[in-house]
Amino acid sequence: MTDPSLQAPPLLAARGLSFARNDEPVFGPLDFTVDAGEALLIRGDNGAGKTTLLRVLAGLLRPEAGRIEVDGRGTDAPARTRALAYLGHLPALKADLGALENLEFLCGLQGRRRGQSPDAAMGIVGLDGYQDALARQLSAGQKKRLSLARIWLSPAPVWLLDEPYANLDLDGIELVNRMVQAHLREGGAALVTTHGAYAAPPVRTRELVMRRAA
Amino acid sequence: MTDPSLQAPPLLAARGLSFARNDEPVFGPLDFTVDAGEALLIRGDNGAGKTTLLRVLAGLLRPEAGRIEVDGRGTDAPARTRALAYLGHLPALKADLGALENLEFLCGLQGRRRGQSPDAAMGIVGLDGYQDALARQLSAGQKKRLSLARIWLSPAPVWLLDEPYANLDLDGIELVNRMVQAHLREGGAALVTTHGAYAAPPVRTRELVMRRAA
Amino acid sequence: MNLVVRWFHQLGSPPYFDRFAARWAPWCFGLGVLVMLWGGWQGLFVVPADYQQGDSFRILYIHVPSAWMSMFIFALMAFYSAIALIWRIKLCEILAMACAPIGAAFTVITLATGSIWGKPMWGTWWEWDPRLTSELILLFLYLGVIGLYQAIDDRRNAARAAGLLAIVGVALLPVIRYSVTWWNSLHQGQTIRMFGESSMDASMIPPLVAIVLGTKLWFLGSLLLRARADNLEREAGKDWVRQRAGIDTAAERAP
Amino acid sequence: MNASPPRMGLAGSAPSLLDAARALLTRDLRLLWRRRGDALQPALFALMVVVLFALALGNDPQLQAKVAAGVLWVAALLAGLLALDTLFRGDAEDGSLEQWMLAPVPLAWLVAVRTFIHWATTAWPLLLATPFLAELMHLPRAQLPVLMMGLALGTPLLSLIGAVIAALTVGMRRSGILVGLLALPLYVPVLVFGAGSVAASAQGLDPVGALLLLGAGLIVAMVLAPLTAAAAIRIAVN
Amino acid sequence: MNASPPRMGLAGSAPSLLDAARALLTRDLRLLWRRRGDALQPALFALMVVVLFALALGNDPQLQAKVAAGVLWVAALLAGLLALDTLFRGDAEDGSLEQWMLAPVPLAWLVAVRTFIHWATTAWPLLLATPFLAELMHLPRAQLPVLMMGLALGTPLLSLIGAVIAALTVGMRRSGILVGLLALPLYVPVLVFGAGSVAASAQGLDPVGALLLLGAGLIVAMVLAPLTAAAAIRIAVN
Ligand code: HEM
Ligand SMILES: Nc1ncnc2c1ncn2[C@@H]1O[C@H](COP(=O)(O)OP(=O)(O)OP(=O)(O)O)[C@@H](O)[C@H]1O
Ligand SMILES: Nc1ncnc2c1ncn2[C@@H]1O[C@H](COP(=O)(O)OP(=O)(O)OP(=O)(O)O)[C@@H](O)[C@H]1O
Ligand SMILES: [Mg+2]
Ligand SMILES: [Mg+2]
Repeated sequence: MTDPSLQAPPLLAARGLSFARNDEPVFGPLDFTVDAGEALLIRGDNGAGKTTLLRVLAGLLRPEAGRIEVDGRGTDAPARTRALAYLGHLPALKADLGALENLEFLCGLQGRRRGQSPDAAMGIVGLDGYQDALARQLSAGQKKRLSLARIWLSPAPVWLLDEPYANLDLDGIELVNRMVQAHLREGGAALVTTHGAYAAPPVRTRELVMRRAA
Repeated sequence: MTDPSLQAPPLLAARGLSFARNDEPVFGPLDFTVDAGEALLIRGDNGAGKTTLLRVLAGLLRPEAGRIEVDGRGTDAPARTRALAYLGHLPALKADLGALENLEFLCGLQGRRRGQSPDAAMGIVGLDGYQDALARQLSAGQKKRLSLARIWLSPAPVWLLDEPYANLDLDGIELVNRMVQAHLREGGAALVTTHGAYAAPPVRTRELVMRRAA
Repeated sequence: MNLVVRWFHQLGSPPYFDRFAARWAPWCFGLGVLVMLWGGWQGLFVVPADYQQGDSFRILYIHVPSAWMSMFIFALMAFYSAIALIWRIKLCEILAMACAPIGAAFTVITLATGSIWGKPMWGTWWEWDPRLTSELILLFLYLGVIGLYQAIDDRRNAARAAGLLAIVGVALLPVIRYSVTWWNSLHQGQTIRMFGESSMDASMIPPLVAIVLGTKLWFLGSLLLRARADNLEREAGKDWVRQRAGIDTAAERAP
Repeated sequence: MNASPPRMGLAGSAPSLLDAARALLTRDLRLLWRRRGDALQPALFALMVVVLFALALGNDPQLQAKVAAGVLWVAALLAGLLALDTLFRGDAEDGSLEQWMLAPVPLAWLVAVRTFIHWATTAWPLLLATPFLAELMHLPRAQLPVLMMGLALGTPLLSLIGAVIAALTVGMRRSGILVGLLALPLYVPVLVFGAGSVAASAQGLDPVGALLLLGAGLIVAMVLAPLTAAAAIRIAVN
Repeated sequence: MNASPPRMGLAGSAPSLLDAARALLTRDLRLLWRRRGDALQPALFALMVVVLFALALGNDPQLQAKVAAGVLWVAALLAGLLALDTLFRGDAEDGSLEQWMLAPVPLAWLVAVRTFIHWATTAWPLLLATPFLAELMHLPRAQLPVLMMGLALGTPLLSLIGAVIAALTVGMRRSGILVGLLALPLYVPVLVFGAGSVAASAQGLDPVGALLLLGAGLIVAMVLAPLTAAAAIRIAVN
């Protein structure tokens, strides 16, 4: 296996990245890179700033200092959107739309990975038979699975997954691991926050441990 | 150690309990008992009906059939409230109140366990120093811990905990286990839903595995 | 424009601004009060009574300067906000938001003095006249800016959102100014010119100029003070603030 | 370890009715203080409605004086209507309402206390502003006392009726205008007697009859509305 | 395994502006269909306001005819104001707005499309109901065309201005009446010219000037409002 990072710039890199809320630092200057085919596991206690970091990377929050590079180029938030898919605490599902309808809309918004369809993705995340169920009628874990289907359909090479394992059963945890594995095999990258209670996916993994900046 | 269940009726019992949504059964007739000093672990896949069961027991949903007994007596929902404390997916925190103020209000509403104070409870759940932080400013795990403090302060003998481990770091998981242990030692009981990804607390435990009624 | 930005950048260091504001605010207040006192004395006791309105016209010396200030401050607030939004200069956010309550106060004074004056002149406290109405709406805009600033948690985001509203609201200023010409209005038309020919008796002008100048100075003083307070609040906990407050940082950290 | 552990009512005390009311009151006052500006909003909204009307009607003091009482009543009613959304919705969304239902005090009691606090915080500023608004609309001074009496009796009645509607719609995610649609028909009688009392006094008739009717309605609503609203909440939360 | 895996833009296609607009339109129409009743709510609300007024003014057709145009404009404006809350709030609460910001199409474009859909679904029923409401208020028939023209030009302008305000307040949990407080001052010019055009035609003057001003305002707002609203959303979501 040749290491693409030897020939090419990292897929995602943070250089001296820091964030502050009301002038109070939330996380200090961070430097890390994530190569294609690699996962970055972000660990840290409750309140360490994991969610905040992912939101800064996604472009939802503006960093206090430092820069974010995609494929070696520093980019502003709008330009980064093509490269990133974000799974946050909010599911982005319309309660009154069916599960499949929700996916179709999100595909219209974010684009679609070649060779994938919303219907097939529902099967992959184990929601076959729930196509027409309204999002409001899904249980906590089923909603999470639907969000995972959205990520799966996204054409973006870098996944930002905030606690993807929460609310999932063992089968669901296995599903996330398989998804990440397949994505990395195709040359993508994934940033995953987790509390370490779950087995990390069996892929090339770096770790980033966050601590509260006080 | 004498088993209190030999001398006394179980603290909580379900007799032929079933629930249906729009005439579709969600869970079939269930029979189980939970004695004082005992935990009931409710397992099941996503969508199996765990949340629904806890809400039925709490009295937030009306069962389709069957009865719920507390201390051997069948009771209606309002009478059950004195015996039950419920931790659901929603945190019941006012975003604009401080963490301690939130706890104080909830104590005013639900009563307070003898010898406990909101301030001390915040320390127990590891939120010392966050007394004045607004609830909206807490991270996902910190909110969960605050909800756990509420449960800890409740005078009710039976705890209904819906996925108490989600969003918590390892230290938090340990905290839940210690809380449950201490509560059982004082003669309480706890019903805990979980996906089995976490270690169950080291206490006298029964298990209930739920399957989707289809 | 670059010059302005550079100046704000230089001034924008929180400790530097704190010192700057602390030094200049008292001077502004002192000078402003002196000038206003002279103007007020002239206006109330020296200038002869109006041949039409008698003594009631003297309220003009409060009404007109505060009316001008109410509009001037809004424009200034929008200006600061624009700089803050484009170049992300924190000091400008602080200054813009410090403008709002002062401007709202001047607007209230304008409305109140106008109403009081209106009773003898038009026989009613209030009339739904374009200028009166647009001035009332200016008050609402001020309140909106203040309300929005307080409703958002993060101070910087709050200032940016409220600033955006201020910029949108600038469109109201020409309406207030020209409402008397565009519509037929109860309110007096353009009668006073600070420079050049005025359709007002010449003896009435100097006190007015003095009070206009005085209110500007007074405003500058309270702007600096408010901005300084906001600045200190945001920086609370930083070392330089503790030092200035006389808290020995080293001693506190030692144990 | 304890061989026969204490059972039921384990260790601790359930709150009394007064405890619960005090806790709720403290919480709401704290929230109000935290967002001070919000308390003025209904009054300001009523002011805005008055401004809109005055502008839409053109500058005609006589016409304004004629419609003043009606405009003021409609403004108060609409302001109360808009404030209705904050009565239970926040508590429903963050799960507080679930905890109310699970508290060892009657839900109707909590609903009554909450409705009272809500009325006090939204309607009192409005009542204070009314003389001023009346002046803006050129309402004849003689009619002001009747208007004030009517509003003092009518706004708590509106709040109580509104509480039932708010409770019914609390389970819906975005009730938006629906609350208004459900509430307004029920508000109509209040409006008719309220505005009617001012109209009667304008014509030199006795307004007391209409006001007494409002008072009677208020007493009935004080008893029935909290019970109905509590039942509605139990249905809506599921 | 692939030795040199494809990079950036991995495999798949970003949506075009039209794709995104179509997706948004489909979604909103589906949601509308799912809650059919909601589309009628603004019109019904306006109807309620008109009825309230008619009741508050007492039975006096001449007085009603005089105030009819003003009341109808205020009713339309208030209905639009109430509907404002549904413009972005739902999308903010369930996280959709985050995904809008992360989509590879400009946020301003999505805002513009959403505002257009929102206007179409809330204002069209209202426009359809206007002749009926006008009849209720005894508006002289001759003034109806001017009123309709004014509303047709004015309501999209109100929606665009409202979009900016809704975007500014979208980050707040309970914006409550604040939205109204922020929006109404900006709505006033629209009301003045809109109601003014009818008043002018009632006095036999030419209403075209006021209508042209509304049209000009609309064109300016169509360009600036989506950009401003997008900037506001970026500030508010955090
Ligand atoms: C509540 C009632 C009133 C309000 C809101 C009001 C508002 C204003 C405003 C905003 C200005 C500044 C206009 C500008 O600089 O273009 C102004 C100026 C002035 N007002 Fe009033 N006014 C009110 C009542 C009155 C009354 C009753 C009088 C006296 C009859 C009066 C006399 C003047 C004069 C003489 C000026 C200076 C005009 C100029 O620019 O030359 N105002 N007023
Ligand atoms: N909106 C907010 N306003 C102010 N402070 C906030 C806000 N959101 C989070 N915080 C604070 O920022 C810190 C980091 O929060 P963040 O949500 O990033 O933590 P996290 O690592 O994701 O924690 P968790 O594991 O509990 O989800 C926490 O201390 C939290 O209290
Ligand atoms: N409000 C609702 N309306 C209709 N159906 C619902 C509703 N809530 C849940 N369901 C359905 O009821 C079933 C049980 O849901 P429940 O939330 O109890 O599952 P759960 O065991 O808690 O799952 P999870 O582990 O994912 O939280 C699911 O199939 C779900 O789709
Ligand atoms: Mg987090
Ligand atoms: Mg569940």
